[in-house]
Amino acid sequence: MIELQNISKTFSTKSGDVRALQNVSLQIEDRDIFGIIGFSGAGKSTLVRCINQLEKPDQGKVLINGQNILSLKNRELRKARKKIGMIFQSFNLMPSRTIAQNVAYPLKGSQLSAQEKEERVKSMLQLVELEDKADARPHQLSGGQKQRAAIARALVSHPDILLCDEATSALDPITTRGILKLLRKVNEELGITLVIITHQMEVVKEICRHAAIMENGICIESGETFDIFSSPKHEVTRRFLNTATNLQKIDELIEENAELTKLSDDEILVRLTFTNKETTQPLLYELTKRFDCCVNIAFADIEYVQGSPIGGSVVILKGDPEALEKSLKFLEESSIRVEVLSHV
Amino acid sequence: MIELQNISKTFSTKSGDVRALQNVSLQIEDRDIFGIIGFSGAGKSTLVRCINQLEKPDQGKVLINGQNILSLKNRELRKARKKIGMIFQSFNLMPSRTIAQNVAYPLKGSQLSAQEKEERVKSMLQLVELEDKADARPHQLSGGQKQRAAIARALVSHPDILLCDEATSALDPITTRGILKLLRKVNEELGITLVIITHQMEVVKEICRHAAIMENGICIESGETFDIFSSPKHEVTRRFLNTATNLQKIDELIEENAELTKLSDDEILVRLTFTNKETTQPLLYELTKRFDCCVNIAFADIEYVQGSPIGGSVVILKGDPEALEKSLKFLEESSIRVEVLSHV
Amino acid sequence: MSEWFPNVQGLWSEFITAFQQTCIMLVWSGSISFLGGLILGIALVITAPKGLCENRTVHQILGFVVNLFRSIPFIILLTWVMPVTRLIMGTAINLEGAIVPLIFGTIPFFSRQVESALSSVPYGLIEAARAMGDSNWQVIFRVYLKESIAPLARAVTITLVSLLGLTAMAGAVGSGGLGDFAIRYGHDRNMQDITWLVVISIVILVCIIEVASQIIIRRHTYE
Amino acid sequence: MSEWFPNVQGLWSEFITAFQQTCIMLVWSGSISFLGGLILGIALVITAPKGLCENRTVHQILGFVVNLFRSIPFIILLTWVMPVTRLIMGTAINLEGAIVPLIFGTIPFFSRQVESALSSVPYGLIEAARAMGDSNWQVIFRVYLKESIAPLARAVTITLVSLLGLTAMAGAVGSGGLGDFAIRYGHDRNMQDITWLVVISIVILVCIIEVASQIIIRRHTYE
Amino acid sequence: GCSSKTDSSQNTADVKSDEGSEQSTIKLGVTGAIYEDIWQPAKDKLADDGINLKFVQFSDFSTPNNALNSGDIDLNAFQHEIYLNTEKESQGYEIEPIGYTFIIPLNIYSSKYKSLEELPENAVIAIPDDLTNGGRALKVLDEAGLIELDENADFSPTVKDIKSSDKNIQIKELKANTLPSALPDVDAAVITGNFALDYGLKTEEAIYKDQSLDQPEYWCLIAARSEDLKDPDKKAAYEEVVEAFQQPETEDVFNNDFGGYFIAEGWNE
Ligand SMILES: Nc1ncnc2c1ncn2[C@@H]1O[C@H](COP(=O)(O)OP(=O)(O)OP(=O)(O)O)[C@@H](O)[C@H]1O
Ligand SMILES: Nc1ncnc2c1ncn2[C@@H]1O[C@H](COP(=O)(O)OP(=O)(O)OP(=O)(O)O)[C@@H](O)[C@H]1O
Ligand SMILES: [Mg+2]
Ligand SMILES: [Mg+2]
Repeated sequence: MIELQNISKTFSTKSGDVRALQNVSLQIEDRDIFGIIGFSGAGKSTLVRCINQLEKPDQGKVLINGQNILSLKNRELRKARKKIGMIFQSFNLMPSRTIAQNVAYPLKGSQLSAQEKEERVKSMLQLVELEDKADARPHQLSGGQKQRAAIARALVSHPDILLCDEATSALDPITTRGILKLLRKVNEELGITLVIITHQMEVVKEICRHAAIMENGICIESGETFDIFSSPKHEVTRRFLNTATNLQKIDELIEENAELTKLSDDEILVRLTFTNKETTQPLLYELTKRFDCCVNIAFADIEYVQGSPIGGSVVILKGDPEALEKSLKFLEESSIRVEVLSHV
Repeated sequence: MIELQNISKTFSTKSGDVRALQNVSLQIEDRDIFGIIGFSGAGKSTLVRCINQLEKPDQGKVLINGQNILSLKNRELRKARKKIGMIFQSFNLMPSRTIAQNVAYPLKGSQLSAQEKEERVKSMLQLVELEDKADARPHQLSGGQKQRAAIARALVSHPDILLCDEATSALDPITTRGILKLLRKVNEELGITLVIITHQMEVVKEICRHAAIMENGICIESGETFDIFSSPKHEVTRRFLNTATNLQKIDELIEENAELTKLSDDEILVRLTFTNKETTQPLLYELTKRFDCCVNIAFADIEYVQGSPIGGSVVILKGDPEALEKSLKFLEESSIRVEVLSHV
Repeated sequence: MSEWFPNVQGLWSEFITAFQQTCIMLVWSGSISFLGGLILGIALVITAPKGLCENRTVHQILGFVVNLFRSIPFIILLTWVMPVTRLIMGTAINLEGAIVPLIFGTIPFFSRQVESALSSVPYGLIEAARAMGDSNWQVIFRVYLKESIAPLARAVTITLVSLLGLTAMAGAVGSGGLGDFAIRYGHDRNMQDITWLVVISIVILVCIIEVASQIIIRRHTYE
Repeated sequence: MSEWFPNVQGLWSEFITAFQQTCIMLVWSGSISFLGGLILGIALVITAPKGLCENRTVHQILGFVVNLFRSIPFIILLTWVMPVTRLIMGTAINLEGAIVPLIFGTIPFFSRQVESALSSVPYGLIEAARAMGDSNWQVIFRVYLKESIAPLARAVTITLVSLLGLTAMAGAVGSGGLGDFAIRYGHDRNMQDITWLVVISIVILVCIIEVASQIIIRRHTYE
Repeated sequence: GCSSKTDSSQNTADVKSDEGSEQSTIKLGVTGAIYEDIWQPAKDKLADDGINLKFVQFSDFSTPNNALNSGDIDLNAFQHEIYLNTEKESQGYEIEPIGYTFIIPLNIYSSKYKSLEELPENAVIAIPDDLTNGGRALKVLDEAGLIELDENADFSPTVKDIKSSDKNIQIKELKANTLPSALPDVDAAVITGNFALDYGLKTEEAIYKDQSLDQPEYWCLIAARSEDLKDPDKKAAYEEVVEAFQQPETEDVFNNDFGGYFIAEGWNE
């Protein structure tokens, strides 16, 4: 278990102090996949760098399996670090080594035989689809290839903890999927704890069990991913999640007074959002069936996560005033969040 | 207009030649926003670097407004380059300069007065929300802040063409939205042609009017974004687009034999995808109304683009065999692609 | 004082003169060599393979000339450049006479140091500047030089200290200076106190140079 | 031949001896100084502010010692280290006697060059290595040294050429060598052909060193 | 005229020659701090006569002649005739001697042995490596019976001219000013008097004393440009310099300060 307790970190610069972290506390369970999201400059990288002591916090404790890593001797710290893999935001591959050598880097001093090492490296390169670049140097790689090499390097030594600082930002979505699958696999099979900084909400949705949201050096919210996604507590969190669906697009369209939002007299525009795990009834069917209300979907983003729908839709309801009223009432009772966006 | 004609580029390395570009031809209209997507290592960066001659193609022509940029004298090339802004995948900010000085860099030698320059820089920094980092040096910035500084630097001189190599990959989604808005604004107001390499399908959907898809150094498809999104011709394109919706997730769930896909006798699982611009009828309503078929949405990703729905949904249809049959027939006639994924 | 430094009192004014001579040599030949070496170093870098104005022939010729001048033992160089010195300075001896050979001895050295310093500038920055339409001159001034201030400061320090070493040999043409003073009195006449005095004052000079360069380096190191 | 080089024939065997002596001095004092300078340079870098084993006191002491030795004019250094030389080599003259002062003269110079070369390694790489659990020793060998091969090759070249210059002065203790040969015959006796012969052979030596280093640099430049 | 005799004439260092006909500067090239001491009486005397004698220190033997020939200096005083002739011959200098100064004995010293006889077989003897003193040192060794030089050798013999040596003497050439420091490393060394003096080697300690002090070829001399000597004014001034040097006060300096290591020779010629 990784426990961050009241971590603070301030950078002094000529133009004043930058309070990068302010009293951040987090708990990351063993074998968890923990996502950290937040605005650019919120302090995510700094936080993660505190875990392996690349950044010395001004205040607070970092406990890994109950051991305060800040009070470790050099030697013990090195040992601890060998069990913590890291994928850097800027890759930090060694320019003088080939990709294979870069990936083999952390294996130095391990118990493995030369042949085992070679095989391990080879299989890692295969996993990130870089076999053909084994003998290339980092400067000969594209951005995404560099990132994949960095991923391979971080995984090759089978660490207990893997810190990923935007590990898929330079990858195309298909490769990203592959990498995420790989990460989930190492998490499940090798029991590696993953701490993932990401800007991609898909990534969080896809693999993170827990997540934390940061803003201005403060951790404003953390908890189970599903809870955060279904019922965000904080305004910033909500804004982040909104970017992951297209349900907010309607606001823009309304603002722009787009064709779609020009409703006739008997229509209303409604945004429906699922808020808890239980909703599985075919709601729209009921509306039509019960109240003879015509439902036209303008935007929808619905997904089943662990058997429950998440997301929602923006629909145009059409019918006589009474039917509309009843429909809205019915929806509200079904523990669905209903927002009437416009009616004439 | 930017015309790339039969561009080829091969890198010779110790472990063999890397054919980064093979006979790529593209046309990018003035004032267009042109997206380039593709696998990591497909040659996107190399292609874009050919436009401003950072990479000399082995073969082919690069015409900008009819002028072959490959045959320009040094002096003219410099002049041409001053009109082409570029955001690098690795930012390339000058470490010795403050952020304000970095942003002011391209203004050297311009006609502007010192005060005008200062104002221009200030307003650019405001646009990318880095006013408070004006006096910081690049190494004091977070990844996303560096990227925003690079964006400000590329825009400050009001170029005619802006080449963006993954210009928003290090940004959180909210900031990304802001930047995309900014890019669209400069495109509309200043008439800047944008060439955008991106891995984020949202970005393409959001602002690109045209797009090209690359694979292994070949441009496998290009055209209007809507056309590509609604009816991808190439298998790779389809796979890319699929990543942008959740409609493909059902395949995985079926494979995993998830709860959701365990259907009762009177249910079928169907994927519906919109294929052309005309479909605006409230289809699901019709199904319920006409055939008394109960529709439950498992996944949905529907969006209105230029007044037409794009995307689709995965639904569970429930009803007696006849109703189901009629429903499917009705859907097929509505120029919707219908895939029956499973029935008992 | 006079017990530990028996000879210093009698030679104090000569010591002061020697100190001034060293300073004059350092300042003059230092600053001229700085310019010359910078130009030559830049020329070496930009004509190198993959450089801004790649030119194999020019690069090799420049490299050879630098090597040639570095290959001539300084004592011999001193005599060889005498005609040139006379042409430029009117005389080949004294302080004036020493400055020209010192420059000839220092420029090739410094140009190699500059070459080394400029080579540490990441290629991406050069590319960025070129993409922004910078001319070669602008790339040199706005990127190469600006981004390598720290290594250049190191290069200048190393070169100045080496130049200080050369001035000791320039005594051959009657330039005077601390090194020559130390050799003439401290070494040849076995006045250990004089040697120490000189070494201490050179150490102080060197430390001043070093501290100044450290300040510059610290200011211009960004990571 | 004998028209252009009237004195060469008579002195050929001495020239050969001188050449061998130079090579011996270069190899011995070069390789020992390489080791010593490398160690000292590494020590300077890792004890520097923000270094691996930041230690202000040690850093300043080392820096001072380096400056001190760089401040002593070589001719004086030659005599000063004689007791040490005798202790180590048994004699303070001849080739054996020259090697110790040459080392004392070269190590401080090279260590500054090494300091400069290692400082060009990006900080991110050091961080990456530390994050992977490398010990300080491993960081030194696997990152600092490995990633600065190109600038180190430059440093070695500059140092070897400077060492070549020092060997000319080491003639004072009877070490022989090309530089001394040139000074004694070419310069003192005005046998211009000898001077040329020596300069040409030194140029060839320098060019060989230079070419070798260029090859290493090209192999180890990645961008 | 008279007024210049007050303050400025006292200050001998920086007086420029164009300050009236009575005040002129003569630049004298020398090689070593010691010269300033032995020339001090002459300098004082010349100052009284309105001549400012300015020393230019060279640390190398070939530059003073070059500088003299090209007019950078007016006189030099550091060499003996043999060296001057060699230089004139090889470089085509047009300079000539105008008076003698002194001779410094080259004695043989040893830190290991008390006499020449004790020198072992294969003994290593160090001599100065410069032309001026090296050849003379060999002659001293010849004279001492340690080696035998070829009779046909130049006046300035080199190691190559050694025909034979009793004890198979090995000659080691070192820079003259490092000889005293290197004495422990060799069996014996021929050391120039001035260095011997400063490194505390007394004449009495020498295991062999230079006997050839009467050979004019080895007397140090003052040299001037031949062309200058055609100018009567200059010639007169230079002769005044020679005269000023060859005075008893200079000899006092030789004897009092330099313990007999400098011997006045040829002053009457
Ligand atoms: N070395 C430094 N000196 C000064 N300020 C710094 C330094 N490193 C980071 N900062 C500041 O600390 C804050 C947090 O930086 P951090 O890199 O942790 O952000 P982040 O959340 O990772 O952002 P991004 O998503 O853009 O990578 C930023 O405002 C940044 O400018
Ligand atoms: N300097 C180089 N030397 C050798 N090969 C290179 C070089 N630069 C690029 N390549 C190769 O060319 C191919 C295309 O690279 P490019 O950078 O254009 O890819 P990309 O499409 O931008 O990828 P990414 O999305 O990962 O940035 C890659 O396989 C890469 O390894
Ligand atoms: Mg970050
Ligand atoms: Mg790329």
